[in-house]
Amino acid sequence: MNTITLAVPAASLSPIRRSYSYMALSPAALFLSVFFALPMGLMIGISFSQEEVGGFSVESYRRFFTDGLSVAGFCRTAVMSGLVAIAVTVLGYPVAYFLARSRSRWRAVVFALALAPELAGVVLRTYGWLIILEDRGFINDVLLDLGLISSPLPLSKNLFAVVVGLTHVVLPFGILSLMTSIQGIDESLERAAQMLGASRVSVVRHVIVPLSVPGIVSSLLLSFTMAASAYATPALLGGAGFKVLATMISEQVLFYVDWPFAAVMANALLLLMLVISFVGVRFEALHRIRRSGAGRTTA
Amino acid sequence: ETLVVNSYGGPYEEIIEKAIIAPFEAKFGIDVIYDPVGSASQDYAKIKATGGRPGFDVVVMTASQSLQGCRDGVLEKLDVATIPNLAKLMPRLAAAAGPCGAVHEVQYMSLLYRKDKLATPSSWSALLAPELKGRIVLPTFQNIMAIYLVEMMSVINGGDLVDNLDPGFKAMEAVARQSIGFEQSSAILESYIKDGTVWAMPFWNGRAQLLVDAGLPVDYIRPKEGTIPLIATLNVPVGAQNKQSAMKFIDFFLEKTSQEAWIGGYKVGSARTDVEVPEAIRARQITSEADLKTLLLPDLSLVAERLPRWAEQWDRDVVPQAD
Amino acid sequence: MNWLLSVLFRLMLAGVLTFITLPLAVVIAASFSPTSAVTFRPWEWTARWYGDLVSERWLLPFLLSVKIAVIVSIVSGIIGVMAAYAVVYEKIRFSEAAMSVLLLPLSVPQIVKGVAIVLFLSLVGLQSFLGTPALIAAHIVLALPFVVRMVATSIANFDRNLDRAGQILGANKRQRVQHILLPAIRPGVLSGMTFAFIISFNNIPLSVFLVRPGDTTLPITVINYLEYSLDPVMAAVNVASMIFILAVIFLFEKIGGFSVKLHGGSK
Amino acid sequence: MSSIDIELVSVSKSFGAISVVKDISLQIPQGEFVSILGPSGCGKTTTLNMIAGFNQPSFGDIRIRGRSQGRVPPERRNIGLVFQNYALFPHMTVADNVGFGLKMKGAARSEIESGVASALRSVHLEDYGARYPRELSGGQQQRVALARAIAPRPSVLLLDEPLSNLDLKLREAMRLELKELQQQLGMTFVYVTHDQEEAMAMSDRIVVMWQGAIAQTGGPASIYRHPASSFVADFIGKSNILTIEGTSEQEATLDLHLAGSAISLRAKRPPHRQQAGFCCIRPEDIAVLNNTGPGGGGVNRLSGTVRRVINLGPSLELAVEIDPHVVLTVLTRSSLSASLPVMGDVVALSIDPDDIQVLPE
Amino acid sequence: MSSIDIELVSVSKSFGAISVVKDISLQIPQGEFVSILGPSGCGKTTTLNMIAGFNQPSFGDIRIRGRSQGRVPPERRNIGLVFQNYALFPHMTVADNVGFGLKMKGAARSEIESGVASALRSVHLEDYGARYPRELSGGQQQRVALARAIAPRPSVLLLDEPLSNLDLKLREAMRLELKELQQQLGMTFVYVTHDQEEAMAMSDRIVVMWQGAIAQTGGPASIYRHPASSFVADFIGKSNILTIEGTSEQEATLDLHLAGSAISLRAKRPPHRQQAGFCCIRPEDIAVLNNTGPGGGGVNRLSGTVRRVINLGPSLELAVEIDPHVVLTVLTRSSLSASLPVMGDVVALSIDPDDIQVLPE
Ligand SMILES: Nc1ncnc2c1ncn2[C@@H]1O[C@H](COP(=O)(O)OP(=O)(O)OP(=O)(O)O)[C@@H](O)[C@H]1O
Ligand SMILES: Nc1ncnc2c1ncn2[C@@H]1O[C@H](COP(=O)(O)OP(=O)(O)OP(=O)(O)O)[C@@H](O)[C@H]1O
Ligand SMILES: [Mg+2]
Ligand SMILES: [Mg+2]
Repeated sequence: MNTITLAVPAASLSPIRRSYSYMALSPAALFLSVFFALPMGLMIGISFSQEEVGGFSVESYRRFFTDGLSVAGFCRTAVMSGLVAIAVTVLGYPVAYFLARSRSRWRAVVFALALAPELAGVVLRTYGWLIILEDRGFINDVLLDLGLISSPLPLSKNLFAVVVGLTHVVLPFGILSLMTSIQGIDESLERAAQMLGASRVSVVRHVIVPLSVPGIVSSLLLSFTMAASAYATPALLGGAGFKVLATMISEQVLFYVDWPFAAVMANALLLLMLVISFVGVRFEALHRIRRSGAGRTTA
Repeated sequence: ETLVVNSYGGPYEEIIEKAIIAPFEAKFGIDVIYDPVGSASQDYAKIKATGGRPGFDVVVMTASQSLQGCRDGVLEKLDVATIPNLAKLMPRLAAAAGPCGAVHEVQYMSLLYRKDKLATPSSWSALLAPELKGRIVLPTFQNIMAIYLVEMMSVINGGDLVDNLDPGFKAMEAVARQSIGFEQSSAILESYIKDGTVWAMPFWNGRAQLLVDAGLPVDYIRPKEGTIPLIATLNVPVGAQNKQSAMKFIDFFLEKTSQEAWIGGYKVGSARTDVEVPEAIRARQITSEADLKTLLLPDLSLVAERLPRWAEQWDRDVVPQAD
Repeated sequence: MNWLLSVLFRLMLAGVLTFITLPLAVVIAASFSPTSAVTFRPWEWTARWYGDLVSERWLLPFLLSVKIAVIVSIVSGIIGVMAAYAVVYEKIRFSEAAMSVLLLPLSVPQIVKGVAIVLFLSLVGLQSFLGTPALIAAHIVLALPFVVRMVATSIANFDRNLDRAGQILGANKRQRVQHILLPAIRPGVLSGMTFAFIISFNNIPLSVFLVRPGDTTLPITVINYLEYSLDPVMAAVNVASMIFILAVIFLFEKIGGFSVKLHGGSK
Repeated sequence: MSSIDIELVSVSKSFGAISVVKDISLQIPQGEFVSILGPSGCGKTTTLNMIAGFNQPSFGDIRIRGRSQGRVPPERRNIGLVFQNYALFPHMTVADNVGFGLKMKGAARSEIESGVASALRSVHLEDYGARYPRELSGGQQQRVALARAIAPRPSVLLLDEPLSNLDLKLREAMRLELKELQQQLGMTFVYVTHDQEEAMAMSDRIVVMWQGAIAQTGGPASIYRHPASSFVADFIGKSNILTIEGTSEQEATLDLHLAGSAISLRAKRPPHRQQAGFCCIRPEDIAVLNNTGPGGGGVNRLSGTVRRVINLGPSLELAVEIDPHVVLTVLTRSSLSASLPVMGDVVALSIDPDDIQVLPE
Repeated sequence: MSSIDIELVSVSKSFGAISVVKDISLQIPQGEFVSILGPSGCGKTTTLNMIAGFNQPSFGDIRIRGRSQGRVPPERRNIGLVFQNYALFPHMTVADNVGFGLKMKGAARSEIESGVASALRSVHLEDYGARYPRELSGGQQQRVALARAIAPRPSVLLLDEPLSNLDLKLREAMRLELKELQQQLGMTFVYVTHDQEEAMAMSDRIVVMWQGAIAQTGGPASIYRHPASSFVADFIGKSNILTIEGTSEQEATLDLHLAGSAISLRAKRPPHRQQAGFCCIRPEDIAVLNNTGPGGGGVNRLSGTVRRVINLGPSLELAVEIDPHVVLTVLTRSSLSASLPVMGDVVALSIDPDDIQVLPE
């Protein structure tokens, strides 16, 4: 009773509380194991088989690294997804900001508009873009009619078209994660910055953006991963000359029926994303630690 | 009793309901559930992934999948004992589909053209005509039509169907230079010719006929060098739940009267030589041994095996030619 | 200078919104197209394609899609919130790695996921699970990363002082989560659930492998139709279902779902 | 000193149906130190927010340096503001917080550094530049907020209870610093505080607000000594407000009859001729006589029983019951030397007639 | 009153390398009203947080009702806390905020309602139950925070500067309310404040903290009148701290020689026999004599020039220069009647020897 006990450090405070939090994680973990991890494990297993021969083989991996096309597709995927992630975040930010801060009656309308594209199927939307971007499409028609150009601009069947199409597909997701994050920022901080002479642009740059890093990371991660695994849009808008991993994978699955090779490409994609998302999450966590100091929270 | 039949949607669905399914149900008292989900290759992927138990009993695919499925052991081998009508099929066509597929329909790759813009062509070489510069569209390699076109070009230019395709690829480079690009979906391909952006392209004749019937200013030919058929098959996954009924259904589909109804409705060819169809249809479809002679039948298992290599060649040599 | 900025901002906003709506406008215009080709000729129109929609062929898949999407958004909402809570709020060990893993399902092309799930279920003899139950499960896996990510963002913004206030007022962990954390992160949860709904409702690539014959979802019905005919009925189907869901979301937003009323509270 | 820096012209503000500021007019000349005093919730912060531009008045106009500010956004009004709730940037260090204004002005690095150092020095936090706001105590955060506002040296500075979380010692030091800064740079200060001593000590002029309106404006001494209403008398400092039932006029004085009791007090005759309603006596103006013996002329001599004693440190606060209806609060020196009154003591009090302030009804 | 409610045993706390609380030991009996006073950043909030359980001490032990609290989470310590930064739930109305604690206890609806109503009444916000915190002024928010903490009537209540944003009038009213509540319910209060008057007026005992350690503990009067160190003397109330260079002892008195000047002061001889280092004279203990004529016996008579006059309302604060090295702060009554000293006046001062407190070095 009279001995002075050394205080227990908070981290190891209560094992019971910890086990609660693992319990909270378990339904998701279970779901993901059964419907994602195990099936994907199977795919990884398949990637090391060679159907004709059976047994263990790294032939598909050898092919991936040597055929030239696969690695090119991999790089194309990374570049395309990176561009989409940036485009989505940059274009989405003003809309998200408006949605998070505006009290105008247009807010609900803008909100609905921002979500609207998600509600129309991807395929149909992509046709919409085709009609707009094609050589004989809406934009080229108008420009040709106005005499501004003499031959159609190459707007479709290339990286540009795919990035446009995917940006359109992913934008609402970016907007929503940015909006959620911006809403969490205390408005009086903006006011404080304004009082110190910061223009709107500076307020955004020095206050809103740094404080919405979780949202920005979310937006970049979601956009990157969605873009990289998207199939329909690159297939329709990219044309025969622009193949990314996702389209190549589905060709392997459906057309060539070479599943080991498809699995290898899928694994490559998975690895890319794992690295990217770990970097993103890690960056965000570092940022949070820096922001919140050594753990004490006031004001 | 029920039977689940997987096939295609769209007009196909309407016609098969009327021409085949309704009479079948009436005759056998079996309820047919029609499942229009998936393309042939998606269906095959599903069959393969489920180890032959995809949930449907009969599926419409093509000879390529039939061969593959047999090899992979996920499709039931069909047997004249349970499907007597198999014996009535043209042997060469039946053989092309292997033991697991029942050929219920034959189409061929035709040359579709705008008859208001072009004089009737007669050869595949017409695709190289100067007036067609920028007026043709080509299928992507994931549309089997692409490799068939290469093979035809190869045959015309001194190569052959599977062993030496280099002349074909060479010729395709020139064709690609004429084209405005590549499309995978038949629906999009046909939209180009509908609105007059392109004047000619290779196209399955069944769908080409539908366009003609729709009154568009288009027509199609079976070029003088011959062409390669699209052999559609009925298959039964090994794990099908209602195999009995499935066999009955296939036999019924291959029945003379059924084949006549189907040919008349969907405007395609048949592997039966004894069908009686209107002259207008007979003139354009494959319905006889004589017609069969105009068809070239590459070994589909060899094609499947070499496809990845050819794909690389196509991507390397042909695709960049279209700008 | 300043009005310039605000005009610029509005222009930007308008630009992005135009970008978002442009292809939709095309689709909408096409849905009124009098010809059976999907074209952009807004000056001629007809509503006849909408008439074609009122048939079992479209209604049944629509209802199934709605049913699945509702279940998916609720279930993934619940387990996603739980997971985000464990990872971000409780900061369990290896939480960063756990977070990355939770996001992983996003990164696999759906066709691979589809084949893999079917393969797996067949391998362990669960074919009977294929069809709607598997569809729901697979959609949940697909939607989970979105929910987790959105909720995680919200929790990162949560003011932990409020939690302390709850604690000192005698609220145990469950009560604090229920009365303080959840209301505070509601916008993020709703956003995540909305996306779960949409993702499920629009999914094609996964569903193709998992639907049970005779029980298809709307997008699958659409894509099958589309394979054969690119006619304005498609556009009409899309526009109609879009309007339906938009109405639901609009209602949600009006009721106060996504807007936070949380500012100026604590010092 | 002559040109008007800030002018409120009939400004009103409502939030929905709640009317929060009611028809306020005020002119603040350049270089003046104006304090706004008023009870919690009377509209002080709202008024500052309107001057700063965060709220638009529902009616009326706000002019800064003669220009109407209807469409001028806060960042272009060139005024500083210390927020009641600090609003420090959580993602910046203390130094970055304080340097933010200078940086926005495009100041050179060295200039920012020296500005930050001097601002931190004046709030006694020179060693805290590298910390994040979360690592500071409440009072330290408040001082950072203050340093941040003064670092860019705006010509007009609005301060919303900037010293409320500081201890007396520090508060006094900061008052001096602020006052010095203000005078050195000729800045205009609008200072919201709930601490009347602070307002008295620092301001050129005090504005007393009540329920959204201005109750009185004037110099510190005049507000204290000549409150315009019983509200102001009661609110500013401690005071005994007594209701008057009737008066009888003398030559230079006035006899006040207190309501509900037989007591009369003699007061100096007020200059104006309004009906007397109340009188106000400051607790420190009531003398406690050590012995009940004669002295002081006998005017306004009262005696009563001590009912409560509160030791405030420098002084004692007594509640002395004169009569069941009249309890006076009396402030008297506490001292080690004298014997202090305790509960139940009977004490004699005297009030100088000059110290009785007569107020209209 | 006898059982110990809260006990700190050699408690220390560091954040990383920064040591914030240093070896504090304290016992608080049940029903006591203890105030913690100390300069900004001295560790008051940190100490409360440790008692509440939000921070774990780096060393030492905290016991509540005799039980060590090492592993007890805050919600199970059964104590209340008013947060310095309010921490109101933004998504709940004022009524829901206030009722939260009762709801968590599983109180019946009617009980919650009446509890909320009475808590809101005691903070003078009875009409604000339906508002959201963001619709309140700073002071109103602070009062809601207070109401929220008292509504569940915890047996121990920690208050972290709960009245800092209120005006004097309201603060006084709240003090009475709090004190009454505390006494009625026999609650134990640990009250952090920077307002020494408040601490004096309310507390049974005052703990003065300095740089993380306890500088002095004692009753209000004793702390004010018998500071244990020059820090406490300086911090509590205003005071003149003068350095002593030498002393000469008399019978019952002590003559102090002030450093750097020729002045000596006579003081009462302190009971203890330590080396005198400083003396402390409260400004209000220095009398300003109206005329320089004789009177008061002549002990400790000084004369000097008025260098600064600050009118604090009830009193004037003068800085009187006795000698280039000795400037005394003097507090004198301000009154309407007397003529007030102005800058430059020469005044005579006298200090009662009993009022001079001698402090060790
Ligand atoms: N997380 C932290 N990291 C480092 N130092 C900290 C941290 N939290 C508090 N401190 C320091 O600890 C000291 C004590 O802080 P505390 O909040 O207890 O002060 P306080 O006495 O409540 O002051 P105030 O009256 O200003 O609120 C301060 O100097 C503060 O800067
Ligand atoms: N958004 C709002 N909606 C409704 N009423 C509001 C709103 N904001 C403030 N009020 C009310 O307006 C009144 C004035 O608020 P204000 O913040 O100006 O008070 P204040 O004088 O600064 O008080 P304090 O000294 O407590 O900070 C208060 O009664 C408050 O409840
Ligand atoms: Mg205020
Ligand atoms: Mg504190």
